[in-house]
Formats: sequence, structure tokens, C-alpha cells
Amino acid sequence: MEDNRVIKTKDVNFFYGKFRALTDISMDFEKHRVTALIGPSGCGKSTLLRLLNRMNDLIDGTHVEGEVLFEGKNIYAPDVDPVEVRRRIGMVFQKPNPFPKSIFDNITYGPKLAGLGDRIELEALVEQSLRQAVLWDEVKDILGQSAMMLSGGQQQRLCIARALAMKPDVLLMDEPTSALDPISTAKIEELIQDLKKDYTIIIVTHNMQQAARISDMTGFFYLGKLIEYSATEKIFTRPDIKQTEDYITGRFG
Amino acid sequence: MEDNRVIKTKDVNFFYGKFRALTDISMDFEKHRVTALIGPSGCGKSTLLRLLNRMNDLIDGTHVEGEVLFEGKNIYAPDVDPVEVRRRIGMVFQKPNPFPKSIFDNITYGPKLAGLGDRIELEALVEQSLRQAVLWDEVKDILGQSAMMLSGGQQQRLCIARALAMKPDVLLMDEPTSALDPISTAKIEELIQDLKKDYTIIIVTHNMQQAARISDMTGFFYLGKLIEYSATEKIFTRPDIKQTEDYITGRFG
Amino acid sequence: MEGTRRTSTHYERELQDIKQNLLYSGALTEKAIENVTASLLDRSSDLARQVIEGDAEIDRLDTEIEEQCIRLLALRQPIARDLRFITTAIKINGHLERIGDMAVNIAERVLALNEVPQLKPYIDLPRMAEIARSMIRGSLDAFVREECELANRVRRMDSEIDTLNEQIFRELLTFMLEDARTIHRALLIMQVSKNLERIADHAKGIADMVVYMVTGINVRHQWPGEDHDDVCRTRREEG
Amino acid sequence: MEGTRRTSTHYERELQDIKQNLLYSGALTEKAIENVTASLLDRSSDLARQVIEGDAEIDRLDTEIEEQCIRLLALRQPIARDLRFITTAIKINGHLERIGDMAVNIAERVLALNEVPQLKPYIDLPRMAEIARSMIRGSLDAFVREECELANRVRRMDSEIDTLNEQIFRELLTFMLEDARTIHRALLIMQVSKNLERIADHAKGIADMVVYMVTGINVRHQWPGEDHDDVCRTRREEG
Amino acid sequence: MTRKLKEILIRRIFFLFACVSILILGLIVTFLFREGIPIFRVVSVKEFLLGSEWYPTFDPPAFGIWPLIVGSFIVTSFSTLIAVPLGVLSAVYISEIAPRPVKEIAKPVIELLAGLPSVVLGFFGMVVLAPWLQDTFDLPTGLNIVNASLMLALMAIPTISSIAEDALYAVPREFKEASYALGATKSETILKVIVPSALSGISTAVILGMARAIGETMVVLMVAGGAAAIPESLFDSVRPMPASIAAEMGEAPFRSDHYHALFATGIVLFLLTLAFNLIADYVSHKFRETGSGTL
Amino acid sequence: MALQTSMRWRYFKEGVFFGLVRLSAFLLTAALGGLLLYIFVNGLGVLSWDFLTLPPTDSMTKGGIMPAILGTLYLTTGAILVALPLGIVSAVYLTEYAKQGPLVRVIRVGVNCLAGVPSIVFGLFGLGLFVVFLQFGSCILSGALTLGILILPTIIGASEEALKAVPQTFREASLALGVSKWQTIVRIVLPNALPGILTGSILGIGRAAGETAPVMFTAAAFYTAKLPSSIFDEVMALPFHIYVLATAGTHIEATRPIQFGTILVLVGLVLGVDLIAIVIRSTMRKRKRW
Repeated sequence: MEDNRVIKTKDVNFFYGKFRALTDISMDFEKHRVTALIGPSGCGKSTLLRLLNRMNDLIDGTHVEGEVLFEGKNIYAPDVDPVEVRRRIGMVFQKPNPFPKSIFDNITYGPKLAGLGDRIELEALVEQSLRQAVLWDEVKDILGQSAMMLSGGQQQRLCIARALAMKPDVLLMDEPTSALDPISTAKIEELIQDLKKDYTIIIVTHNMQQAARISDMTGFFYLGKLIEYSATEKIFTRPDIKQTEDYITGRFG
Repeated sequence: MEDNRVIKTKDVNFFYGKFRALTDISMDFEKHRVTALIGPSGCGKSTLLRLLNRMNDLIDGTHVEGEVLFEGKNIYAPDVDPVEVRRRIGMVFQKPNPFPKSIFDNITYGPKLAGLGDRIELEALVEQSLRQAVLWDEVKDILGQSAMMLSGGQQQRLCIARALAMKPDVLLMDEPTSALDPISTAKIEELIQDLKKDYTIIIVTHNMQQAARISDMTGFFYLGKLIEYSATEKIFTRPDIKQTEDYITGRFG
Repeated sequence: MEGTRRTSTHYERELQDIKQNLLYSGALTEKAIENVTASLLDRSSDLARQVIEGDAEIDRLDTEIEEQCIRLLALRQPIARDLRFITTAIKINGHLERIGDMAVNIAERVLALNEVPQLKPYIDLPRMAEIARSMIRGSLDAFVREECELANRVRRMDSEIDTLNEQIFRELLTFMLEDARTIHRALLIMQVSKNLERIADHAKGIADMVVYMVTGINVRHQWPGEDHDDVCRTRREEG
Repeated sequence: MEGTRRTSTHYERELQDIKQNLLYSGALTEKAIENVTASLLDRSSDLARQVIEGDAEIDRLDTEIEEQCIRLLALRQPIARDLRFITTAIKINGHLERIGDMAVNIAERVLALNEVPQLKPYIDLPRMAEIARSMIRGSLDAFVREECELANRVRRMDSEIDTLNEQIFRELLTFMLEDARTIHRALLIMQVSKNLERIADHAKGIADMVVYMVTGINVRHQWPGEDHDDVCRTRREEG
Repeated sequence: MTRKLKEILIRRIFFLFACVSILILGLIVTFLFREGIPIFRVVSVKEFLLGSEWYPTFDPPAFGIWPLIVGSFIVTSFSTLIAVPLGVLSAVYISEIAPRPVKEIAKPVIELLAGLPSVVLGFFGMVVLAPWLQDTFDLPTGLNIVNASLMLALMAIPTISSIAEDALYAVPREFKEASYALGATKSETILKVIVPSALSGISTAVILGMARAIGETMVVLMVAGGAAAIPESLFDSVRPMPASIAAEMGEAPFRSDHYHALFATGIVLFLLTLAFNLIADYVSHKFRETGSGTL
Repeated sequence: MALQTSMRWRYFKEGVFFGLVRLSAFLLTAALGGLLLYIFVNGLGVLSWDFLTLPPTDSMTKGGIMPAILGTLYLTTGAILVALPLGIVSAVYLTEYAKQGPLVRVIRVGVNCLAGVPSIVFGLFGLGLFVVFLQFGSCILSGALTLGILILPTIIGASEEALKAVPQTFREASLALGVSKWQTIVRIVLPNALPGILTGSILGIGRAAGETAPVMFTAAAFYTAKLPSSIFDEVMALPFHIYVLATAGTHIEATRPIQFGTILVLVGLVLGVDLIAIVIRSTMRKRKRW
């Protein structure tokens, strides 16, 4: 069963300068599951997510204590190349952020940099990724057009396809639907549930109902601490901790 | 009973240039009720809202057909001063938009320009408005400080207080919580339910659950048409129209 | 908008799962009634014991369906049609579980009856059982097909059962008054009949909920005669 | 976070309304049982009729509470504690309504009994009624106070009632066998007893739901003996 | 109603004020042409533009400004060649690579330097660069194309750098994050995402820098050497149009042919920069309309 | 293994690119820094109270530069008086009132074109209109008007930008409170845009002070010892003074120190003014949170 836990954090602390944004987070993320991280603004859920593929490296004056094990190896070990980590652990952001390039170029951006040059392979990859992201039918005839012309929901699915094209093991999602309307949101939620058969997904959401709908596991964060982490069904029907229950039932603060 | 309908729209059509954004909208808005307008993006709900206090005047190349009766008088009649209309029908926007002035000045801005000069009266008005917006206790000691220092949720309640200070009859709200976190949202929702005893509230929201939670009446819009308009409880338990049911149950598009 | 409904979502599949489980539970209770009737007629204690044992599965389903429903309420927060479906499912589930219990009750009486000689040939009881069974089937069919009319027909069948039950009661009373030795057996048969009548009640309860699910109108405290004709017509235009 | 719970929100007030209605309905059913027992003992047909008429109010409350619950499910989409509360409320409501119906059943038997001379002095029946009534009260108290232990105590009381019912049944059977003229009356009394037993069943059902509400554990198909001691202890730390 | 009337009145008055710019532009054209057109009674337009002899004070005078145009063109081109890479790369440095304290100082300093009066650069070119060039390359004069180009470049770099930095800074952080999240290195992110995304802003920066160079007077007046001939090497002197106008206007008798010829040169310069600006406007507009999505 | 080498290749390219970028940044710093340092070092020795307060003497080979400083101040002040009201009002019209239409597009293109006109052409225009046509002659008025027109587009641009930077939501909020458009502009829009407008204007002043070409024909005197008594007098101006000393004087080498001193004063003046603007802007940016 050891194998099933793709990512493990061990007593992770995270500091912005002297401010401790995360306190002693120890969490296991299981393969082929959707794990949701919820909690009020500033609870550290996004910070944790960005720490899992070293996106926090880009912010000055931060540092990490503890270990983040990805397939058993600490990604914060000195000999680990963060570029390599990010290739294995993809990320989708809050706002759809396609590059101002064609749909095709958006998807091949990562693979090309990683050395994939063969046009036929690239085309196959584009189709496969777009199909996985349930976008192929909508864009197959306009692959050469700018990604900026797509609707918000389509852009976000394109971003998912772009991440999938790197064939990552894990997909991190940082409030991927908070900028979308309900219909696009529903599509992305369906997609996430489809994707979990092939990927391990960790999603931050401030929409509790979304966590309820799509996740298998839910972790509730408050003030940088992991308050409760358990099966989503349990969290939403009979959480163990009162703080969790107060938060999800809206009796908080 | 005639009296109870503060605002009535009669066969209202609205055009952006040649594009007809609203088609034959006839709706009555009752006094001391919260009426929610829901529907997918671009369905015309926000357009209708902005039409009710002539905020759409600010957009070039638009025109209105039909009548919008406020207390029996068509606000689009040529002799009506839109400034006067807006004074009677307040509005709260999607993003909190306090002026970069002190809290006190924010609230007295409108009344002062409307001619209220007496300091004591103004102070009483500020307290009253802030109390109504359930913000008084949080800001009573910092009335002189900039409104920009408040949190997002506090800013939005300040905007509500600012609108209330004009003593309007109707309060229009355009997705007032879409930029806020769940906790601030919950506070604003409570507030809206408190306010309806004194005001008529019309709210646009793309969060259906929000409409369910706070409104008495709900109108569902699609493609610029009013599909169904009825008591919220009815809409959410047994809507008459299949389109409505498909939309609210997420089976849409 | 018509015809563009998406291929079944995960949510819809979960709703379908509940429906399937309910139908399975319904089939089990029907079978239980069939078996218990057969055990009565054939004086087969084995069959009766089978029914008693079989109830564990119905109970298991009861728990499972209820958990599924609460899970869905908690995680999917259904509204409108879906909410009516879930509340209906919870109620139907409760009714089916009770029907299973009644079947067990009957089976226990049958075991007792099998210990003693048969009082009389059973004519009305199998008819009652058959009606009760067809009420269950009918109400579940109505549930699956969301047919208000069919549910209404089931609701009206309840009075037939009531009549039969009363008839049996009076007949047995006569037996008892005539011959004190029949009292014990007659009481047992009375209980069988009473249980069948209650099964029919539950079937009617299921039908009531189907009417609610389809129309959104609560008819539980309203007798089928009252204005059932209108109930189904108030249903809105579909699409 | 403790102590900062806000002054009751509109949502919480709606939840409270349901609780109030349930308690009101509970009080009505208790009263109905009290009245129907008194009508039996005092042979007061007026009181019995009062019980029958009073059921309309319980039915009305049943409908109202159910509507409130579905309304809340639709509009507030409760989860966790609140969802358990609502599902519990729906179930309790169903039980109370059934209890009301049983009281009516009993009242109808009382009316029939009042037509004929009293068979014997009632000793066990009032005791049963008292236990049933205290089970209802106990389960509702447990509901209000969210006390798992109390609910468990109610659940254990059910066996007492079952014993009494069986005792009454055997006693009446003796009467019937001895004197055929008592059969009609004995049957009526049997039904009264049976109904009381079912009332107690429903009270236990309420207690089951309270255990579920407080602990999140489903004990419906689990007998109080089984491991009820643990159930309440599995409850998490409060706060 | 009075409120409405007041609003309308205010609007009208404001409109009149806004029209002043147009009026001025019209006046500029009018007066340039009024004072410049008379020269074409003396020479034809073709002769004026393409004539390779500029001897306005000779007798008979020659009014061919082709050497001036070539001079302008050459110094502008060379300064652009120097300024664009330096300006853009230093913009990249400031916005993407520099440590935060450097960034915070460099940005306003660059902006400050964009405001350096051109006469200062001209002076520096004259006093420092020219003697150095003369000595190092053993030239007859240090006032030549190289000197002017370098000084013009130095003048244009802060402008280019500052505008380009704005454009780079305006690239949404989301693009960067997306690129990193896809396993790109920092330089790949800069070259393949950030710079392309800022391309419209960068090209505006380049065009504006060029426009500034072509219209610049004092630098070329002071360091270009002033030879009104078509240059044969980079170390030759040239006499770009603005230099010619500035230098000779003082000496040209009022309303003489020379005077008119200088105004006509002004017309050419004006039209040239006008064209430049319209192109810049078009480019930035086109990019904006398509949401810079056609890269 | 192949992947590893590919990573190594990618990091090599990264190193080369960053080297290039750093080099250009260094070159730029060295060039401009060296230039400023050179001027500073050479000019500092000349600076004295007399240098700043006395007029030039001995064919400008001795004495101070006071008339030139004053002239520059007069010219720039005049330019601001012309350009500021005109520019702000135009910008308000363009951002607040103008509806999209051909006329507005013409105005906008006009402003853009005006911004691109070379300063020498402004000089010619000033000469043609003010000096010759209106017969003001070469004087403060002509120079100030020319410079004012020169910086008008800068001020319109800066003001427009500042006005556009005022969030649309502020306007909506004000209008929704039943406040008229004019009041909204006066009470909300302009106060919030003011820092931006000021910054733009001050940068405009810096530009006006440093301009040489336009004043050459319209205002600047080669040499005049007397101070102007009216706006119809000629004045000296710092930039022109430098140009004159450096190129046209008879004692170019002898006046070198004076040239450096003048340069330093001019640079100090212009950069000082610009610095003020930049400081104002950065503090404003830090303070505002929208």
C-alpha cells in the first residue's frame, strides 16, 4: 500500500520571511484520487499546493522546512532540479492562462522544450491531450487559431490539456473554476472526475460544495494548520473536529 | 395590492447597438422582498438590473424600448432626471468599490452632494447606515481612516452602508459577493436578509445556491428572455419550466 | 436546449445507482411476498424461513440506500427534480424495508400455522397478496417511469385490499365464535391478513411519493378519491 | 473560534422552527396517547373522539414539517450536523405521524369497546401506554438535548413493551378460549395492545435517529443490546 | 432641467478645449506649408527631395536635401541598431533578472535618464567622444556618423528600455507561472513567453525610440559634423535634416529662398515622423485588437 | 541519460543568455553613469554662488549664468501655464465625455501626431506663427507658447492615463448614489487622478526646460545682460547657452569650465524636477490600493 501514496509531506513548515504560513503539515496524497484542500482565505491551502511542485521557489524570501516526498524522494533535496519536478507534477491555475499563441503551440510548448520535436508525435499528443480534456471536438478545426479567442471555460480546459501534454503523474489545481461561470465550472468538474482514473489530482477550492462534489479526500486547513483530513463523505456528513463542522456549515467567524 | 409592486417592467427590450440583449421582459418587483435574477452568463440578468436605475445610460450605443415603472412612473420618460432615479434606487456592485476617502466621507459623499450639510445630522446618518449594514461595531473607532484599509467583505458592507445613506427605496445588487470569500459572503447574505424588512432588494447572482438562500422570488433568464419567475421555494423544488429545472440542477449546455 | 443534455454525468450515475438499488430492493420484497404466500399455501416452512433469512439483504439495502441518499444530499446538494427524487427514494426505501419486515412477520405466522392443521382453504389471502405485490410493482414502475397516472391507479387499489382484509377478519371472527379451537389459528391468519393490508398501505405510500416526485404535490394526507384526477394534470409542460 | 458563534442566523432560526414544530407534534402525540389511555380507562367516548379529531393537527404538522425540511434541503443545502439534523427531523416526523395514526386506531377500538361491557380491569395496558409515552418524551428530549445516552436508554425500553404486549396477548387468548363471548372484546384489546407496541417501536425509531444525529452512526438494524454501549463513546471531541 | 442644461454646457466647453490640439496640428501644417511652399517656385519637388547638392548660400544656390535625408536615415538606423538590443536586453534585465533592490533603483533611474536634455548628450559627444574617436582612429574629425549614432543611441536607450520594461512588466504573472509549471527554465520562459507576449509594447518602444532619434536636433547638430554630402564611410560627417534647419535658420535671411527651403525641409521631417507615428499607432492598435493573440 | 544531457544543454543556453543580458545592463550603466559622472566631476568645480547669480561678462568667457537660469524658468513656467489647463481639460473631455465616433478618433490621432512632431518642427512652427505671423518677435511669449504646445501632448497623454487609471467602479459608485456626472468628475475622478496628472506635468516641465531647438528661433537670445522686463523681451536659456558656448563662441576652449558648469546646472535642474515627479508617483502608488 506504500506505493499508493504518491506525495507525502512530512512535518512541512513554510515561511514567508518570518511569517510561518504552514505549520507541521503531514499529509499523504493517494494515487488516482482527487484530494481537495479547503479552508478560509489565508489558511495556507494554496501555499501548500504551490509547495508541492516548488512553484513557491519563484517567490523571494520564502523557505521550507520538512520534507515533501514525491515517489519517495524529497523534492527539496539539494540535488533535485525543480524544472524536473514541475515536469512530473503539473499545475492548473486560478485564472485560465493560455499563452497568447495558437492552441497547437500552447499544448506543444512544454513537450517541445523537453525535446519532443517530431511533428507527427506532436500532433498525436495534441489530439490526445485535447481529448482527455474534453476539448478536442470543440477546437479540432481551429488548432491554429489563437487560444485567446476561446471562452473562459475552454481556455481553462486548454490549460488542463496543456498540463496533461507533459504526461505528469500528479495534477495540482489552484481554484481552477473560481473565474468561470457555473456551466463551465460543471464541465471542468466532470472533467476532473474523469481524469482521476489516470492522474492523481490535488485541488484547492474555496467552494466547499465543489470539494464535496468532486473529491475523494478532503483536508481542512485553518491558520496554516491541517485541522482534519479524511474521506470527503466523512468530512461532509460527520466530521470529527468541531472547527471543521463549523466551517463547512457556515458557522465560522 | 397594486402598491406592493415598487418596480414594474413592461415589455422591456434592450439593445446594444443592433443586438437585442433583452426581449419583452415584463416583471413586477414587490416591496420588502428579495428578488434574485439568475441565469447563465450573458443571459441578460445584469443588463436588466442596470436598466432599473438607468446605469445603462453610461454605455454608448444602447437603447431601451418598453417601460420601467418605478412607483407608477416610467423612469425612461423624457422628463425624468436619471440622477433623481439613481438617488431613489441604490446600487451595490460586484467588486467592493469604496472611494479612496475616509469611512465617514464615503458614507456622507452622496448625502452631502444632495445638500445635507449639518454635521450632527451627518454623524447620525453615518452611524445609522453603518448599523444597518452591520459594520458599526467594527469601524466606529476608525471612521476617519481610509476605507481602503478595510477587508474586502467590510468594504462591500461599507458600500451597502453608503447606498443606504441615500435612503433609497430599492437596492440593486450586482453579484455583490462574487469577489468575496465564503465567510464574508455569509455575512453579506445575512445582511441582505436583514435589510429586506426596510428595503426592496433586487439581486443578480450567478451563484444559484445564494439565490436559494436569500431570495423570496427568483427569475430565471436565458438568452435575454425571462423564462420563469416565481417564488424561490417553488423554483428550487418544483419549477414549472423544464429549462429552469435543467439549469438549476446543472443539466444545462 | 432540448436534446443537448449531456451524456450521463457522474452525478446522474450516482442517482441511477440509487434507483437501481431501490428496484433491486423492490424486487426482493416482491419475491419475499411471493415466497411467503407460497409458503402459506404450500405449508412450506423452509420457504418461510428463507423469507426470514432474506430480510437481512433487504435491511442491508435499506442501510445502503439511505447512506447513498444522505451522501448525495451532503455531497451533491440536489435541488428541484433531483431533490424530489432523493426524498422520494428515502421514503420508498423506508417503505420497502417495512414491507420486508411485514413479510418476515407473515413468515413467522406461517411457521406457527404450519405447526397446526390448516383451518380452511385460503382464497382471499392469496388474492390480497397478489394485489399487494402488484401494488408494489406498480408503484415502482411508476417511480421508474415517472408516471403519475400509474401511481394514482396504485393508490386507488388500496381500498380493495382494505375490503378484503375486513372480509377475512369477519370470516375468521365467525370461525372463532363457532369453535374456540380455531381461535389460535384464526388469530395467526388475522395477523397475516393485517400484515398484507399494511404492506398494501406501504405500497400506497410509495405511490404517494411518486406522485410527489413527479408533480411536486404532497398527497399523503389526501385520499385517492379526493381529487386525484387533477393531481397529474397540474404537471407542467415538459420542455 | 469557540464562543464566536454568531447570534442566530436566519438559517439557524429556520432549523429551530423545525425543531419547535417537531416538539409541538411530539407533545400532541403524547397528549393523544394520554387521552386515549384515559378514554380507555374511563370508558370516555368523547375523549376518544377528541383524539381522532386531534389527529388532523398532527397530520397538518407532518405535512408542514416535511415541507420545511425539503424547503431547507432545497434552499440551504445543509451538510454535516445540519444535514443529519434534517434527515433526523424527517424521520422523526414520519414516526410521530405514524404514532398519531396508532393513537387514532386505539381510539377507534376504544369507541368499539365502550359499546360493550368491560372485559376486565386494565392493568398492563396503562403501564404500556405510560412506557410508550415516556419513550416518546425521552427520545424527543434526547433529540433536543442531543444526548446519545438518553436515546440509548429509550432504545432499551422497547423490550419491556414487547414483553408486556406478549403478556397481554397470552392473557387475552386465555379469556377467548375460556369464553367465546369475550372474543370480540379481546380482539379489540389485542389491537390496542399491538398498537401501543407499535407506538413504542416508533419511539425507538426516533431514538435510533437521535443516535444517528449525534454520532453519525446508523443503528437502525442493530439491536440495543448489540453494542450500544460503544455507540455514544465514539463521539468526537466537541471543540 | 437646470442640471441637465449645466451638464450639456460643460460638455460643449470641454469639447472646444479638446479641439485645440487638432487646431494646433492644423496650424503647424498651415504654417509649415505657408513658409515652406514658396521654395517650390524655385525648385521642383523632385529636385528638392532628390537633389544631391545642398548649397543654399551659394550663388546660384542649390536646394537638394537628399544628403540631409540620407544623413538622417543613416544616423537613425545605426543608432537603432545599437539602441534596440541594448535597450531591450537591459529592460529584460531590470524586469526579470535583477535582484529586487537593483530593480527598484534601476527603473526610476532609467526613466530619469530618458529626460536627459539632448544638448547634454550633444555636448558630451563633442567634448569627450569626438576627440577620443579622432585620436583612436586617426580621423580628420570625431564629429561623424559613429559619434552621432552612439549619442543618439544613448539618448534613445532609456526611452526604449523604459517603455519595453513597462511592456515586460505588464505581462501577466500567470503566463510566467504557466511556463514554469510546464517545466520551462527561466530563460526559456523569458524568451518564449514573456518577450513574445510583450512584443507589441516592445515594438512600440522601438518605433518611438526611432522617431525620437530621427527628429532629434541638438545631438546631430553638435556631433554629426555637418557635412551636407552623401557619406562614404561611417566616419564621415553628415548633416541630418534637423541639424540643417537648426544651424541655418539663424543665418537665413527672412523669407529668403533659403528660409523657405528650411521650412520645406521641416515639412519633410514632419511628414516623415508623422508616418512613423501612424505606423506605431497602427502596430500597437493592431496588437491590441487581436489581444496580441496572433504571435 | 539523454534527458540529462538535454537539461545540461538547456542550462548552458540559459547561462549564455543571462550573460548577454547582464552585459548589456552593465554597458548601459557604464555609459550613462560615466557620462553623468564626467559632467559632475568637471562641472562641480565651477559651481559657486557667483556663477549662479551673476550675468556673463567678457563675451561670456567669465561671470555667471543667472540670466539663462531665469530665462529657462520664465519659459517653462509660461509653457506650463499654457499647457496645463488646456491639457487637463482636453483629457477630461476625451476620457469622460467623448463617445466613440469619428470626431473623437480625429482628436485622438491629432494628439498622437502632435506628440510625435520633432521639436525642431515646433521651433519652425513657433517661428512661423508667433514670431512672424503674430509679430510677437523672438520673446518669452513666443517661446513659452511654443514650449507649451510642445508639451501639450505629453500632458494630455499623462492626464488621460491618470484619468483612465481611476477605476470605472468609482464613477459607477458615484453615479449610482445619485450624483451628477459633473460632480462625479470634480469630486471623485479629478482628485484621484491628480497625482498622476501632476507627475505627467512635471515630467513635461523637465522636457520643456531641457529643450533647445524650439527656443532657438522663438525666444532665446545669444546674449543679453539685462533681465527681461516683459513677456515681449528676449531671454537667454540654459540649453541654448550651452550650445552657443560649445559651438559658436570665439573662445570655445576657454569657456569649457563655464560650459561644464552650465551643463551641470541644467542636468541638475531637469533631473531634479523629474526626480520630484518620480518620488511623488512612487509614494502615491504605495499609498493607493486600487
